[in-house]
Amino acid sequence: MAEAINEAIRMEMRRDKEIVLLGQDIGAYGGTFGVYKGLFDEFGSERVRDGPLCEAATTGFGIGLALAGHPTIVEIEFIDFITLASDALVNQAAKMRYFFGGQVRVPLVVRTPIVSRLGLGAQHSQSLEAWLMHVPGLRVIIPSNGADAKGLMLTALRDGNPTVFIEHVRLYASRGPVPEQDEPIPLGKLRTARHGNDVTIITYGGMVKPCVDAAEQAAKDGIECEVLDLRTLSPLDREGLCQSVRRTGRAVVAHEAVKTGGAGAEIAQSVVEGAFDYLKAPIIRVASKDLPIPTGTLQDLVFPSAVDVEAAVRQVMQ
Amino acid sequence: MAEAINEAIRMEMRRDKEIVLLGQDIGAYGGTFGVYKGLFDEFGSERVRDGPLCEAATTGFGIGLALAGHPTIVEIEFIDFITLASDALVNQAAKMRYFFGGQVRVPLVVRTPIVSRLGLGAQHSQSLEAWLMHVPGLRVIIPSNGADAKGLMLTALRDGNPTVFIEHVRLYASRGPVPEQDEPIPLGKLRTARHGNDVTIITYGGMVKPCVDAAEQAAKDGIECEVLDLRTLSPLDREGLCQSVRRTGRAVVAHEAVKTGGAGAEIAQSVVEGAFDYLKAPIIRVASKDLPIPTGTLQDLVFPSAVDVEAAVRQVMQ
Amino acid sequence: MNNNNNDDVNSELLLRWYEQMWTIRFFEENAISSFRKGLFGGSTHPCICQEAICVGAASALNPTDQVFATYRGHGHAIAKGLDLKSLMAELLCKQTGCSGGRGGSMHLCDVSKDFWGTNAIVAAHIPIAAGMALSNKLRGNGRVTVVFFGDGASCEGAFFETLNMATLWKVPVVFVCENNGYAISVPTKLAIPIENIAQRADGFGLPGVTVDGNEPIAVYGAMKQAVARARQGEGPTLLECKTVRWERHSAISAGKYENEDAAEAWKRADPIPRLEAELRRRGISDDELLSRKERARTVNDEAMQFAIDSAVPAPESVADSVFA
Amino acid sequence: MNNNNNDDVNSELLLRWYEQMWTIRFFEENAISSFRKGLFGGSTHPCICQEAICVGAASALNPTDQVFATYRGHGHAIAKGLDLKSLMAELLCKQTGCSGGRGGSMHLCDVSKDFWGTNAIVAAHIPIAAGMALSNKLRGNGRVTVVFFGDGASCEGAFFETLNMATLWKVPVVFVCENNGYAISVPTKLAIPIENIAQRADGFGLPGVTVDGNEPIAVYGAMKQAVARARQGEGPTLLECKTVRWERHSAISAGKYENEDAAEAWKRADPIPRLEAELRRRGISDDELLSRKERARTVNDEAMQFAIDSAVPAPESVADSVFA
Ligand SMILES: Cc1ncc(C[n+]2csc(CCOP(=O)(O)OP(=O)(O)O)c2C)c(N)n1
Ligand SMILES: Cc1ncc(C[n+]2csc(CCOP(=O)(O)OP(=O)(O)O)c2C)c(N)n1
Ligand SMILES: [Mg+2]
Ligand SMILES: [Mg+2]
Repeated sequence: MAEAINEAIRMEMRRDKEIVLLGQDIGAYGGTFGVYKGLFDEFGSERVRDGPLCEAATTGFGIGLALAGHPTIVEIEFIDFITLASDALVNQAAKMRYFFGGQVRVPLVVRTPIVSRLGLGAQHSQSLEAWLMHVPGLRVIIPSNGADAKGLMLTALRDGNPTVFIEHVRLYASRGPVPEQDEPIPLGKLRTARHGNDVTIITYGGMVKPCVDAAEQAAKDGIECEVLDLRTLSPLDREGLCQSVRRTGRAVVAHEAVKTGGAGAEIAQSVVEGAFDYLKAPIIRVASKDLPIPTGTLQDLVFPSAVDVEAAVRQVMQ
Repeated sequence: MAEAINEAIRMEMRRDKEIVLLGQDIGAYGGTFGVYKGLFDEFGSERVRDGPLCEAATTGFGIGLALAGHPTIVEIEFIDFITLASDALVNQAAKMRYFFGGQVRVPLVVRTPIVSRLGLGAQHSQSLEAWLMHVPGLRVIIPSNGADAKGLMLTALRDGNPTVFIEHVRLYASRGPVPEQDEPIPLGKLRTARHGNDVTIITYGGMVKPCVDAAEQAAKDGIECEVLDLRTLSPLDREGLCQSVRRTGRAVVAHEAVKTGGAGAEIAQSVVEGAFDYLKAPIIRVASKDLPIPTGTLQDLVFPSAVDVEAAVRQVMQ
Repeated sequence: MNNNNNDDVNSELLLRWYEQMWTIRFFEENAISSFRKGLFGGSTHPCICQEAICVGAASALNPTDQVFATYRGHGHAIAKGLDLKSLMAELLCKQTGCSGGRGGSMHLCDVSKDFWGTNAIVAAHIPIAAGMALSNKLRGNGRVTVVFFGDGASCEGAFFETLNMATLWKVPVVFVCENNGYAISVPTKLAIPIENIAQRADGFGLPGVTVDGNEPIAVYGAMKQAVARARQGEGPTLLECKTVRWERHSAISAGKYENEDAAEAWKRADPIPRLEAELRRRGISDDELLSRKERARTVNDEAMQFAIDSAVPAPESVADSVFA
Repeated sequence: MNNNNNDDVNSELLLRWYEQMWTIRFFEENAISSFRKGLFGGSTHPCICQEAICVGAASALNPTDQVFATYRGHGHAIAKGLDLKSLMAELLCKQTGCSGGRGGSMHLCDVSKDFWGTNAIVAAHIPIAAGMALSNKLRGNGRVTVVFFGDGASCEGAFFETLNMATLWKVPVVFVCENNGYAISVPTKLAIPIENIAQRADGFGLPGVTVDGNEPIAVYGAMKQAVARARQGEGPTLLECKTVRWERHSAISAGKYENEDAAEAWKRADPIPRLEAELRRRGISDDELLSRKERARTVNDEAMQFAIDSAVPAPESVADSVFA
C-alpha cells in the first residue's frame, strides 16, 4: 500500500505543480515509514519540505499554504501525535470555510499512520480516528489496500477540503493489484470485501483482513459473512451498510481502536437508525480493550484478532 | 452550580493543603466565569496560580504537580481549547500510571466549561466530551446541577486519577439545594432525574433540564418518560441505563455535542448490548447538527431543544 | 514624534490616519453600544486606543499583502479597506455581513481585500499566516503577510514554533505583537519574564523591534522596515507595538477594569488626541479636523443603519459552505 | 580538558565515570543485539556516544533530585542508580522490569530512585518536569528537577511554553538539551536557525550555556552551576550539551546512517577513549582500567541473563494499574 500512496502523490504532484508536502523526515529519508521514497529527489526541497519537530505549527503552515491555493500534505508521524495538530485541525481547518461564509477553501491532507501491534507501547499504538469523525468539516479516509489508497488519495488531493488520511502501518507492505491509471474513488462509498447473507461485518483499515479471515473460517461451518470495508469514516456510507444489514439481519462491527467511544459505536447506532426492524440479534462490537496499550506479551491481549471477530459472528448467529 | 463548585474546591483546599490551582484569569479575577470567586484571596497566589496563556504547558505543569502528590486543578477556559491540552491529557496523564507499572498517581482535575448557545461561534461553542470518553485512563465527569457538582468535585479531588470535569456554562447560574456537608458522590452512578415507564431519555449536563421539560410536555399526553442524568461519562453506568430501558423498552439519547461520533452513539450501543431484547423501537439520538456552530440566528437551528427531544419521544412511542 | 526614515509622512497621510482612527473608534463604540442593546450576542472585543497600530501598519502594506488578525481586529479589517457596512452587518450576524453573518464579531473576513480573517483561538492564526507567507515565497509573488496578535499570544507554543520555522525558512511574514498589557485579566508581568516581547526574537535569530504602538508614525516606520526586509527575502521580523487596552477585555468581561490605574491610562495614551495635536502643530485647521471626524461618524452611522436594516441569513443556508 | 570550578574532580570520580560509561555502553549494545535477536519488539534508542552527559550530569545531583528523560534515556536511568537487571528486564517486557514489563524500552521508571521515567512523546515531559520542580519550590524541600531532551525537542511548543513559565516562576529545574545533531533524519541545521540551542534562553530571560557533551568534566561543571542556581531559588538554566548520535536513531531506523561523515564522527567523538586517555594521563594503570571495564561487562551480562530468565507479566495483570 505504501507504494500505491507514493504513486498517487507522485502522479498528482506531476500534474499539479502547486502541491507541497510538509513534515518531519520526509526529505531524502522518505518519511518515517518510507511512503515518500523518491519524492524528494524528483520534486526537490521546495515542494517536499523537511522541517523542524513542531506538529502544531507544521499543520498551521499547511493550512496557510492550503488557503493560498496549494493542495498541501502534512505528515504526522504517528496518529498518536494528532493531539498536537488537533487544534489546527479542529478549530481552524475544519471550520474556517464555514465561519468565513464560504470565502476560503482548505485543500489540506493530513497523512498519519496507525502503528498498532508493533510493541511500541501506549504512546505509539493508538487509533484515534473516532476523534476526527466527530469533527464536522473534516473528511476522514482510512483505506485497507493499495488500490483504494491510490484512488482515495487522488480524490483527497482534488477534493479541496481538510482531510485526514489514515494509513495502517501493517498494510504498507501489503501487495495487491493497483490500477495504473488515474482513477479517483468517490468518498462515502463503502467496498464489499466479501459477499454473504448471514452476517454483516462492518470494518475498515487494518481490521479488514482479519475480518475476511474470520469470515472464511465461519464459512467452513456454512456461515456466510458479508464484509464491508467503509474506506471513509467521514462521510460515512450509512445507506450502504444498512442495505447489507437489512439483508443479513445481523451485524458485527470491528476496529482496532479501544471500544468505548470508538467509531464502532457510531456505526452500530447508524445501523439501529437505519435497519432496526431487520435486526435479528444485538449488534456486537469487536475492538481493543479499554486500556492504554502495553508492550510485550500483554499487547496481544488488548488488540482484537480474527478469532475474536469469528467468535462475535457465531454469537450473533445464535 | 458555580457556587457549589466553588464551595467544594474551597472545602477541599482547606482540608488538603497540597491542592494547587493552575490556569489563566484564575487569580483576583476569579476565573473566566467566576467559579473561583474568593479563592485567590483566601488561599493566595502560591496555591491559586494565575499564569501565562499556554494550555499545553499549564496542563503539563499540572501533571508534574500531581505526580509530586499535589491534587491539582487546571482550568481550560473553554472546552474548545482542550485540543491544546489533549496531548498532555491523552498521551501523558491518562497513560503514565499504566506504562510505569502503577508506580505513579496523577491526581489531576482539568476543569473546563462547555459554552454553547451564547453566540460565540464555531471556536467557542463545542462539546468535545466524546473525545475524552474515548481515552482509557481518564475520568469524565459532567454534572447537571449544583448538588451533583459539589459531590462529584469532592470525589474528583480525592480520587487520585486524571479527571476532566466538564461544566455547562448555562448551569453556572442555576440555583438549587446543595448539601452543606461533605458528601462525595461515587463515580459511575447515574441519577434518575424523573421517573417514568414509557420511554427512557438518557442525557447529561446541559441537556438534562430540556429533557425534563420535554418529559413534562409528553406527560400531558400520558407519556411518562424516565430521564436519566449520567453524571459521569467515564465510568459510564451501563447497567443503570440498561435497567431502565429493560423496563421502558424505548430510549432517546440527547446531548448538545454534534451527533456523529458523539457520546450518544456509545450510550445507544451500550443499550443495544445490554437491553436489545427489550427494545420496542429504534433508539433515537437528539443532538446538534453535524456542523460548525454559527453565530446569530442560525445558531438556534444547530442546537437541540426540548421540542426536539419531545418529538423524539413521540417518535419512539409510535 | 519619532520621525526616523519617515520622510514620506506628510500632513495628508496624517489626516487620512486621523480620519481612519476616528472611523475605527466610532465603529467600536457602535459595536459596544449595539451589543449592549442586544443587537447581537456573544461578545465583542474593541481595539479602542489601539487604532494607531491599525493605521500605521496598514499604510506600510500593498493592497495585495495579506493580513491575519484576532477577534480584536476590527480596526485592522477597516484599515485593510473592508467595507464598513459589511463589517457591522457581520457583527449583527446579518446575511450582508462580510462572512455571511455566521462568523460574527470574531470572524471578519474579506479575501477579495486580502484580509484573511480574524481568529478567536489565541495564536492559532500565527502559523497559518506564516504558511501563506511561505506560499508567497514559493510563488515569488513579492507579497508579504502580516499577522497581528497580543501579548498573551506570545506565550503560546504555536507562536514560538512559528518563529522558529518562519525564521529557518526566511518566509516573508511580519509578526506584529500588540502588547496592550493584559491577557483578559492577566497583566503581562504575571505572564512574561522579560521586559520587551520583542526580545522573544533573540531565541530564534530574527530581528525584534519595540515601538510605541500609540504613535502611528513610529508604527509606520518600523513596519516599513520589516515589510521591506520580508519583501527582499531576508525573512521575518517580530515587531512589538506597546499600547494600552481600553477599559475591559470585551463588552461582557466581568465587572470593571481589573486595574484602576490602567483604567485611566488609556485615556492618557489615547492616540487620537496625540495625533490631533501633531496635526494642529502642522497647521491643520479645526474645521478640517472636525469635518474628518464628522465624516468618520457619518460612515459609521450609515454602516450601523445598513446592518440593522439587513436581513438575517436564510435558515436553509445553515448547512452551506461546510465543504468546498 | 575544561576544569573550571571542578576542583572536586579527582581520579576516583573519573574512574567511577569511566566504569559507568562502559556500563551504559554495554547495556546499549546488549539492548541492540537482543532487539536484533528478537528478544523484544518495538524498538530501542541507544544513547551510545552520549554517555558522558549521563555520568557528568548525574554526579551533580543529590539522590532526592528528580530526573525526567526521553526514550533515549537508558543511560540516565543507569546513572540515576536504577537496577540494571530491572532495566534490561523492562526492555524485554518482563514482569521483573522496572515498569512491570508493560512500558518497555521507552518507559523506564523507578520512583524510589526519583527517576520519574522516560517518555516517548518528544518534549511532552518538559512541562511535567517543571511542574514537579514547582512542587519542590512550593514545599521548599531544596530539591532540583532535571529534564533531558534532544535538539529536536527544542522546536516543540511545549518546550518553549515551559521555558517561559518556569523562568517566570523561578522554578528549580535544569533543562538539559542533548544536541546530538539529528532528529531522526533531520540535521539540526534544517530545523533550527540559530547556532547554539542554548541561545533559545535569550528569548525567555534564563541563562543558556553550551558545553561539549562528550567531556564529562565540562558537563559536570556546568551542571553543578545550574543545579546550584536552581537550589538557591534563582530559577532554571538551559544547558546545551553538544554531542554526536551513534550510527542511527533507533535499532529499527530505516537503512544506514543518513550522513556518512556523521556516521564516522561519533567514533572520533566517542567519550570513552577520551576519558581513558585522561585517566592514563593521571597515571591510572591499564589493569585498573581493564578491571573496571570488565566489571561493567559482567554486571551487564548478569542483567541480560536475569532479563532472559525472568517471566513475562501474568495475562490477568493486563488491566491492572489503569486507575489508582
Ligand atoms: C488558545 C486560547 N486560550 C484562551 C482563550 C481565551 N482568551 C480569549 S482572548 C484571551 C486573551 C488574549 O490576550 P492577548 O493575546 O494579549 O490579546 P488581547 O485580548 O489583549 O488583544 C484569552 C485568554 C482563547 N480564545 N484561545
Ligand atoms: C511529538 C512527537 N513527534 C514526533 C515523534 C517521533 N520521534 C521520535 S524521536 C524523534 C526525534 C527527536 O529528536 P531529538 O529531540 O533530537 O532527540 P534524539 O532522538 O536525537 O535523542 C521523533 C521525531 C515523537 N515521538 N513525538
Ligand atoms: Mg493583550
Ligand atoms: Mg537529536
